[in-house]
Amino acid sequence: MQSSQSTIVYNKKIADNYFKMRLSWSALEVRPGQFVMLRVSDGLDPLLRRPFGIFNVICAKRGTGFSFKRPTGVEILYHVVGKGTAILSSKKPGERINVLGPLGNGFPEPEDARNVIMVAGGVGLAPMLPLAQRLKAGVLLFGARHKADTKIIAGFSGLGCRIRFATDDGSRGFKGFVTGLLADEIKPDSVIYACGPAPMLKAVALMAHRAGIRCFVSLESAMACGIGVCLGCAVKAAPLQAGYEAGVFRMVCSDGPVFDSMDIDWDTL
Amino acid sequence: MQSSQSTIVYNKKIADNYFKMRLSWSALEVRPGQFVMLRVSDGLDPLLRRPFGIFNVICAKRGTGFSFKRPTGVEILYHVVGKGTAILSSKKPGERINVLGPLGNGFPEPEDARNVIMVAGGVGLAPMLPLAQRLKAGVLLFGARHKADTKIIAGFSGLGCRIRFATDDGSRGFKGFVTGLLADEIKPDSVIYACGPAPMLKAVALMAHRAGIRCFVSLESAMACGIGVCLGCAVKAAPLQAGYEAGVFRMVCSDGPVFDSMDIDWDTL
Amino acid sequence: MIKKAKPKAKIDKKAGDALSIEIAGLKLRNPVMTASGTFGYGSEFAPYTNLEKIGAIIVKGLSLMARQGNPSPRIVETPCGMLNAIGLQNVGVENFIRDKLLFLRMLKTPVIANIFGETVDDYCEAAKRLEAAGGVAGLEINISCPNVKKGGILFGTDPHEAHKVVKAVRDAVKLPVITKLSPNVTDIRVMVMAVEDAGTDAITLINTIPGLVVDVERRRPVLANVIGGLSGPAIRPIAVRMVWEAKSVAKVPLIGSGGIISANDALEFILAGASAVQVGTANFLDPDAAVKTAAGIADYCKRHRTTVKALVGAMKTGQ
Amino acid sequence: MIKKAKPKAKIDKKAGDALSIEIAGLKLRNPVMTASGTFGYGSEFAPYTNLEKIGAIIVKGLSLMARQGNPSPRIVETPCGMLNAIGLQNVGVENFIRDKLLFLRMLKTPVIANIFGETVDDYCEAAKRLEAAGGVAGLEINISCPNVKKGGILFGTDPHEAHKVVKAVRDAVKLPVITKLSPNVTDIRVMVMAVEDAGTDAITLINTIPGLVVDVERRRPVLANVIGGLSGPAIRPIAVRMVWEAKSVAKVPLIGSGGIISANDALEFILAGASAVQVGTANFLDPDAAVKTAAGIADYCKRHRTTVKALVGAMKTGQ
Ligand SMILES: Cc1cc2nc3c(=O)[nH]c(=O)nc-3n(C[C@H](O)[C@H](O)[C@H](O)COP(=O)(O)OP(=O)(O)OC[C@H]3O[C@@H](n4cnc5c(N)ncnc54)[C@H](O)[C@@H]3O)c2cc1C
Ligand SMILES: Cc1cc2nc3c(=O)[nH]c(=O)nc-3n(C[C@H](O)[C@H](O)[C@H](O)COP(=O)(O)OP(=O)(O)OC[C@H]3O[C@@H](n4cnc5c(N)ncnc54)[C@H](O)[C@@H]3O)c2cc1C
Ligand SMILES: Cc1cc2nc3c(=O)[nH]c(=O)nc-3n(C[C@H](O)[C@H](O)[C@H](O)COP(=O)(O)O)c2cc1C
Ligand SMILES: Cc1cc2nc3c(=O)[nH]c(=O)nc-3n(C[C@H](O)[C@H](O)[C@H](O)COP(=O)(O)O)c2cc1C
Ligand code: FES
Ligand code: FES
Repeated sequence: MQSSQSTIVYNKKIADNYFKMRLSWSALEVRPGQFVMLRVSDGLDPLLRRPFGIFNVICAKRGTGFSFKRPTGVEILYHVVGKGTAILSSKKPGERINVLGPLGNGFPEPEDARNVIMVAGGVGLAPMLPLAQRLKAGVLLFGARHKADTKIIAGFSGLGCRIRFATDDGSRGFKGFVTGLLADEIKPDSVIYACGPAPMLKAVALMAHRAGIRCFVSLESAMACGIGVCLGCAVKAAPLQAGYEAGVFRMVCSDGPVFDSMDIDWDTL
Repeated sequence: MQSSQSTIVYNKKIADNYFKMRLSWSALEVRPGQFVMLRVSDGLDPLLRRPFGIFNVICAKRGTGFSFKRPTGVEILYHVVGKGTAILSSKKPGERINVLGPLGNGFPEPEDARNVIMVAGGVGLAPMLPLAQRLKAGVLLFGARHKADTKIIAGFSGLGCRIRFATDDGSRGFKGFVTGLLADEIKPDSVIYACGPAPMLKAVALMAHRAGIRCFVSLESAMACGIGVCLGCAVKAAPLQAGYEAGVFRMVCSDGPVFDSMDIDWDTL
Repeated sequence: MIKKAKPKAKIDKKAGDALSIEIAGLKLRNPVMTASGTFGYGSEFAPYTNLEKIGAIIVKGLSLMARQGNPSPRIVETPCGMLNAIGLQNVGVENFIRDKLLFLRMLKTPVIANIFGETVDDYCEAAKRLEAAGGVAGLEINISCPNVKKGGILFGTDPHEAHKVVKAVRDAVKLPVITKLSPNVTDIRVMVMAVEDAGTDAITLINTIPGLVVDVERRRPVLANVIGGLSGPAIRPIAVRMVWEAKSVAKVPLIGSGGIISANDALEFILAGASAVQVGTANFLDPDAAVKTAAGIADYCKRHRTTVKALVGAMKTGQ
Repeated sequence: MIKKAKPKAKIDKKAGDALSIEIAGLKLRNPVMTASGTFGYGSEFAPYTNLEKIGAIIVKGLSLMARQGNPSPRIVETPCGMLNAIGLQNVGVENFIRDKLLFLRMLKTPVIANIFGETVDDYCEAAKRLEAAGGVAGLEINISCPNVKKGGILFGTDPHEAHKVVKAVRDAVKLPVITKLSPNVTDIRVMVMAVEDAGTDAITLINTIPGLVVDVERRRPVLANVIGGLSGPAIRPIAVRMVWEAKSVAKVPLIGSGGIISANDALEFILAGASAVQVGTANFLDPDAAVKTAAGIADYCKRHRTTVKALVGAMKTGQ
């Protein structure tokens, strides 16, 4: 947990509007599902840091257990959607970027990795890689707009988890939403880990609820500080669950970004 | 006179904090002493364009006469003093920059080039190169802080004008202000063309006045528009001279940047 | 006006009528005007943009007599903005009519004269002479310039003073009268109601916000005038908020001004309640900014199958 | 306070006394405070900065009862700034005393509690409980938060309301009382005189400026609360100007706030008349911003052989 100047090792385009950036970076420990906040420009416009999930952790020795120890580098997978990510995509190796993190709670460790169903939509794939690397089992259901976007899956192969695709136009795998794949994967003791657009997470949470299985979602929200002080990234908690007070706001950056789907008031998302 | 996207051909460091940038650029005609305004960043910070004298004009054929016709490129010589010039110095060949210009009046053509004394202080050297290229005669008195800064003179050699140096520390040429060289150059029919810091111009103007010779100075001022509409770059005109009304403000960008030294109210600079 | 309106009407047909809007009896081909003091007297921009594609040109603020303005430095850059303390330098109404109006009359684009004074009579006299000269489609009364110590600021922050000057000008001329308000008040709605009651045909908001930049090394203000008016993208959220507040009470059309750089920015003002907008500081970054902004609004209207008229105040609040 | 002041004094000796300044009876090792709502309850920044090198820590605004705040979205970025409409979410005075104060008491850095309420009694009750708890060096009364529809805004824009609440709190406690003003007024000097007359020991200015950002595609405000408070470098020239205006009438020390990112920015406020400054939004860009700002001021003082005390209001105007 620190704010430090990092150096860009590479910044590659890996699909239309999708980039992968590696930064030299040191930290004590990183858990799958945590994120960093990058200062995309030293200038004052854009002013705020931008949050990005930790896509890959570079460690001297792979290590064991659920978390990654003493990384020497970090990778992010990002989608160019606006001003900040556009500036990021123009950065060259050797340039310096300030990194704040690792931040957030990350995914809880499952009892049995084989029961895990990972559900990712678009760039929501990012936090799933460290998770898959740790689990070395389970299934990943990945939804994208079309075939071209599924290129970003490279890196998941050979990790020991099955991968199934869903694309809006059916250009790769199932034609339709990724939730269309979820139904026949759910077993009584399945556990879902999901990251993607809010509507997708909502649908996944509902299916998990109906099936009576646990579901953890990684949420997004506009952020200013990333460390729980500006109170800008609030999401409303569901009526009393897991000890949360009803209607109270939770902070995506410090209470999350990963939440038990039962703890979220989905009507407000 | 236009606003156009140009491409950086090169952007070289030629001395400590001094850079030379070449841009692909087309215009109808450029007079020595004119300038351009560059948008150093597409973002909103820094917001305003930055003015830079035209240091060199790339023309298919050198042509004759006092002005340069149909250039295909332009060079600027800039000193890194703040945010905008720092951003400029980080630009790479191939990057695009918006150029507004050529702007301003430029230097008037002298009756006899051999009578011309060019006086430049620091980066005030920039507008003197096109002038020297056109005059192919006269003398250039160049003042700088120390020897290292005089490297930016490269490009003036072989143009047919004598060059004399003055440095604050005497590390090259005369030790002291460039005005120290001026006294023994002034002849009854000399004409001075000067560009540099305001205090230098003030001193030069005073000497010219005492000697009863004409002196043209290229002034600087903070600018927003560069085309005479924001009225931000005002300098006060001297009591009635050359048909100017006393005390009226002149605009450096559109009435200048070159003024007859007699037309300026030097007490306000 | 009628004589002018006809050819414009034709252009509207061609461009499709999605952009045209009528304000204070002025038929505009599109809702993008150029803000006073940032577009000179129009002719300066002829080499850089197509003046016939601008909704309306508002010229540099004019006073009865020529003014020399403030000493330098007059401008300084700020984060995403700039301060100016020009001191309302201008050639004066008579010189404007003699030297500048000829060129402007040749344009089909309506020309609006921005006027100011230090007394109510100054305002009225300037207004009358401009109307008499002909070729001016409307007047914008600047009661809000924060740069000049005397005059301006008082009219702009006191509802009674504002009412007085606007009513006097309204009674003195037949031309459409637009009142430009100062943001430097506790409640903009009070000012809106005051100038409406005085008979203004439209309201422009906002003018610049008073600001100060200190040269820390010299321990002096950067501007010779100490205080300057803040403009540019930095003030846009404040300006959009004030248009929205004004809209809640305004009966006359509003014209939004403050930090507009792009069509998206202009649409923020329109959705918040402005019938037209003004591009100011952006003209310095790109002399073609106003035309590009209008083109961007046209794209938006096409994409959303709508018109500017339909978008005015169309922002929905509440769940 | 005495107990606290001693060790600080030592630190001042070491760092050289150039930076130390006393405000409202509070001895500060340097003039750089952290602005309320941008520094949490202090502990969140412990991993990122040295809390002992900050002049004073002002905690998130506290109300008598815990508040849930506004729905999301609560923040949006603007050119060189941001809007926030947090709705003053906070744990409430009691939870603050129970859960947060323990950590803060261990610091040598003075802790200032920022308080607000919807009635004068709310303010007073909160103030009394915080004083009784001990470990709080002073109070900052927020009469200026523009985010909450009820409360706040009224106190901050009406001199009589402001006078009422400040006087009541002043009479209710012995702790130093700082009043934080809203910029959303026609003449800040009127507010300064009002709260001074009510007995405030110091004045912070400015709080955020109300702003609005429209999501043009969705034709809705970006913020659920529609309006938010503008902060960041965009507002700095406005804030510095208001400090300068306030200085012309103020007898008590002023604390400058608004867009401070660097030592240079802080020095602008000090030269314009502020005895101390607050770093707010900058904490989000760099959690070490306050300490870096203080260090930069130290460099300036060394370079210019001067002290912060000597720089307060040292800006020269006129030729
Ligand atoms: C915890 C967390 C983890 C994230 N991880 C990743 C990641 O691994 N890869 C990735 O590409 N993106 C990720 N995002 C989203 C990413 O932060 C935004 O896309 C980015 O901040 C947009 O910045 P911009 O300047 O390019 O876009 P802006 O110009 O700021 O906005 C452009 C568009 O993006 C939307 N947007 C802006 N900020 C956010 C945000 N925080 N969340 C969602 N939409 C936003 C805006 O509403 C607008 O529509 C994450 C967000 C959060 C909160
Ligand atoms: C007509 C004209 C021609 C010029 N030609 C050249 C040239 O050929 N080469 C060159 O290096 N510079 C030239 N300048 C100066 C150049 O424009 C400024 O140095 C530049 O704008 C500084 O930008 P910045 O963002 O780096 O500095 P800023 O961060 O804006 O300011 C840094 C420092 O530079 C000073 N400064 C800012 N703007 C100006 C300005 N317009 N004039 C003088 N000082 C300024 C500021 O007061 C401050 O002290 C010219 C200026 C004018 C008006
Ligand atoms: C250099 C400059 C000069 C200005 N002169 C005038 C003026 O003479 N009269 C007036 O009413 N407004 C004047 N303004 C204010 C603008 O018309 C506009 O209302 C303000 O700048 C906000 O818009 P912007 O942020 O798009 O620039 C001036 C603004 C600038 C930057
Ligand atoms: C996210 C956020 C929350 C804030 N909360 C409070 C608050 O609770 N009480 C208060 O008096 N000011 C609050 N403020 C205002 C700041 O304390 C500060 O006065 C303002 O942001 C201007 O300073 P800046 O530009 O340095 O941020 C808040 C500001 C921000 C950005
Ligand atoms: S981003 Fe500031 S609290 Fe979450
Ligand atoms: S820079 Fe605008 S008038 Fe000269």
